[in-house]
Amino acid sequence: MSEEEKSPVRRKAAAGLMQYSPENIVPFGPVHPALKEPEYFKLVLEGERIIEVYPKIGYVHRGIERAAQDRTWVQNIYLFERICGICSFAHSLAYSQTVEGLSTFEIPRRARYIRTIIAELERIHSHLLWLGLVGYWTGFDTLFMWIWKDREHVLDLVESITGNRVHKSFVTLSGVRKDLPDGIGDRIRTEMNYLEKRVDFYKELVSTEETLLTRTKGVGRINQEVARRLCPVGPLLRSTGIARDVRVEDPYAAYDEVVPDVKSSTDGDIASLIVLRLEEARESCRLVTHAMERIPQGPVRLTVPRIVPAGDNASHVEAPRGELIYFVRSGGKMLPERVKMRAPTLANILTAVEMLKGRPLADVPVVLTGMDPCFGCMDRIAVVDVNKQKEWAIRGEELRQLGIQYYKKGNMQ
Amino acid sequence: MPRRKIGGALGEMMRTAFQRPITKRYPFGSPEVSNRFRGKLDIDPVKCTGCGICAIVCPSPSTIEMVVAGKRRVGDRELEIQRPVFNLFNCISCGQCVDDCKFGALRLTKNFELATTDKNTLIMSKATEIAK
Amino acid sequence: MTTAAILVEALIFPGLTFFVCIAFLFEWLERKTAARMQGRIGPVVAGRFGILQPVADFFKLASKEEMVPLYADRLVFDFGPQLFFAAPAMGLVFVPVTGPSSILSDPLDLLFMLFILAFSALMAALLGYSSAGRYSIIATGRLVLQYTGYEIPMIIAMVTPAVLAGSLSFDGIVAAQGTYWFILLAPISFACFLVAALAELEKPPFDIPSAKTEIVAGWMTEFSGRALAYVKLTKNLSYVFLSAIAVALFLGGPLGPVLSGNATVQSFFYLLYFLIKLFAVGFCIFAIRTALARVRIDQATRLFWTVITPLSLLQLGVALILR
Amino acid sequence: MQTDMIARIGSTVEGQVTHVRNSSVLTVAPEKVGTACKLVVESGEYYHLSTITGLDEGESIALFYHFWRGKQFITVKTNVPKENPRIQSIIQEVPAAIFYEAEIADLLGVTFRGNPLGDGGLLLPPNYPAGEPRPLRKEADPEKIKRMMRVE
Repeated sequence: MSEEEKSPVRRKAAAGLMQYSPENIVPFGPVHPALKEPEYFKLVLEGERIIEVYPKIGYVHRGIERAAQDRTWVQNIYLFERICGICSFAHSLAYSQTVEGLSTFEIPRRARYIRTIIAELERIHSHLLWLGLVGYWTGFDTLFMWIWKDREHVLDLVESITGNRVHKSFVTLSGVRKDLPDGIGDRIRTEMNYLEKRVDFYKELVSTEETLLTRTKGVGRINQEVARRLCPVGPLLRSTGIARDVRVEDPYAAYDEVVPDVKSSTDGDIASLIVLRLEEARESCRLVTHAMERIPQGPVRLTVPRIVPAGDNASHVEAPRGELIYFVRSGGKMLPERVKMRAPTLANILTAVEMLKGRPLADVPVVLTGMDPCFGCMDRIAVVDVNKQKEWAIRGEELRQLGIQYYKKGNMQ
Repeated sequence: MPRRKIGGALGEMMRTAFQRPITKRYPFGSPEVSNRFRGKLDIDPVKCTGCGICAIVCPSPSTIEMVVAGKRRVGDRELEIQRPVFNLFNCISCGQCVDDCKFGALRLTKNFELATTDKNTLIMSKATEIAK
Repeated sequence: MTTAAILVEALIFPGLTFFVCIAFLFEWLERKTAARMQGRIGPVVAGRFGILQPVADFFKLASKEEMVPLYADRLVFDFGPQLFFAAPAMGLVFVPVTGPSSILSDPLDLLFMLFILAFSALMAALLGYSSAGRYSIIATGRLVLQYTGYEIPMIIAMVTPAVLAGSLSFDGIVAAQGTYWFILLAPISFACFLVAALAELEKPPFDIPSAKTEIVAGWMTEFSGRALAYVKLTKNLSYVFLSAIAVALFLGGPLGPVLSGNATVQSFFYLLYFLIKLFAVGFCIFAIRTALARVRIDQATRLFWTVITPLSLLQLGVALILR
Repeated sequence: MQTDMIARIGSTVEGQVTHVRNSSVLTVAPEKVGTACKLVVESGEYYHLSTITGLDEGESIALFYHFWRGKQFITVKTNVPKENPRIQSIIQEVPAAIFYEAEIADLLGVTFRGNPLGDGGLLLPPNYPAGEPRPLRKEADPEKIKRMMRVE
């Protein structure tokens, strides 16, 4: 509790919590089977019903924005890529795009197509991953296993193009680092055909399976009014009927030539989110095949100076979870002056909290993760590269002592 | 509105049960990685000239350190020979050094089994040894 | 039969030890089958095809350090797991396995069986409540709520065969199924019983009291070491227990075409039929388990009260007429 | 059309409008930010608050409120003095700003009046040295802060 007394905000939050008796407060996280990443939600319950949610973010602060100021423009690509393990390409792409915007050169067309292909593959992989986890959260392990089985196809494809499954390290300022390998076209086509079939099957399954529908239909419903107020992004926004997609509204890479068909739904509940994401994954399969057919010949990167002209620039991409925005200020030197990024999850978390209020506890995992949270992305903001290990060592020791106390006392009674 | 039913997954479940499982029994059998896989870094000590570009471009701090590997006499002056030492426990396998090496001395192998109980086994100082 | 012989039968074969082995086998089968249906390979390390994995898990858990939470009720927390284990272990003695009659039989078997089922649920609730964790308390609330839902249809579904057979003992019910299995006369009761059994066993879609993504491990959250090993074993044993009840009540127990022979050969055949039926019922349960998602507690209770209970009552009415 | 709209908003709040690449920057005084943001989100088009960027410019701290629609960003820019970094929160006008403001409050030490999380304490570790400048300020010395936090 001493921790809470130190900080004014924590004190304030604690004061807010005071009005509820401690038995009613159920901790959800930072370590919890439903969350893949550390995040803490204090849920105030009334029986099974949630009446208030206090999110606490910041468990995976890595001080990346500050660290970026000490690295060169190119080194930062690899740094920002490591913000997220799922949408790593979106991060490096958005960053490169923002920096490229400050320069005058034209990115080669073939490179833009390759960027599109990888970005779409990543979207398929991310959406499938999420749907698999929906299966897990609703206790439908079979769906989870099947989908992750099929996701391997995408990951293998990505590995054979970029050299790695997760951290693709494929973008560079002015293009991509390597051309597509020979004979990948046929492989992409067969894999995409297979995936389209699978996605259709899953769509059929999730939209007819009674037990899954009872858990998701009408759960976590938000409307356009809430969406306008709280500014969510990505599928969460599109599920309310507002069909906004950076790929179409502000085309980047090759999206001006390979135009995606933006899907939206008007239900605004988790069931519609599932179907929406599956439709998007299918659309992405089509886009990949389409881009593969139209891909022009030519160079994939240019030789560019290591110094970026001075100026401010903001740019965004449609990451699988929604709009991902980067802001860069360059002083015309080897190192950036300030890089700012905002991950989609930070924009979505308020909406998720709104969706949770008044729902039963059983809906927490489904709703909270319905926005496809990626807390690693969200928390990157901040600080000094704190020596985390040291800090955690202290905290860990305290925790251990507390734990020993807690259990020992019980044993001695 | 599609029909709602219970147990829509049963058919596919039975089909899957008779297919080959996807699980790879990894430590047994050979691991499969693609040709472009970026694994452990390797250096060709003969090709390395010690220019130090790799140490400059590396995005991960203190992965590549330039050390003095020996002395060389050019005329009446004595020059230091510098060679990179790779602390591979810090390496993030991005391959930027491979891209930027003008002499083709670096490459990424397919070896990804880097787990070890002794961190020192991941320090690669091949280039310095040959310079001596 | 002498008391000693009964004791040996009850404790070793076909009693406790035998059923514990079956319980381990059930867990292995469940994991292996589910894995294959999901495209995985499941346990492979311990024993051939990983068949010893549940046993290994049990001993691993049993050898672990046991922790007791500060506010736990020590009496229930310490002795609860054993009592919990006793419930299905005792119940299994009354199920006929190697012949048309069980080790112990009584004209009022069925009532005792109902008591054991209720006792098992009560023990689970007590265990959850005694450990005084927040997740355990919520889970206990859910458990009891779910119990109020599935208990009545389960009782009605179990009474239907008794009505058809005109007997309250398992021996009598099994004997009455010489010509027709009661699953043919009371199919809806069988289905209702399976659904209620899913709820009793906390398997999806009714694994609400132990839903791991919501309340960690439900009422088992605070248990560790030997207590947890016992609790897990008990859940597997209950699985066998309920399947055995289903076999005895609806599938004719160990009855089947028996070749003439001496008593040993006959009992071997009875055992074989019993095991085939047992695994068939078990397989049904884990196929359903694998194919469905978890429902919410309010939805589950609504389902039991508005669908399953009326259906089982209907079947009971039909059974009364058929009789 | 959009240019007109920005010019109109600019004249209402006595701001200065510049156009750089894909974004129109509207520089206003700190007390007019709320009004400017309100005008942008209520301009009839659906503008969406993408994020708020805080930036140490030496004398002052610059705040960029990025609004996005279509191919355009509208950036409302303001500068708050470093000695007294206080500004009125915009969560009345745009509720979505709450976490973005909290982030800046933590990392740059700007206080947002009216935001429950507006004086920081959300992201920084609890043992962050109290007297030190916030981490993203120019004068912050990571090495020193690291040392101080290790002592604790």
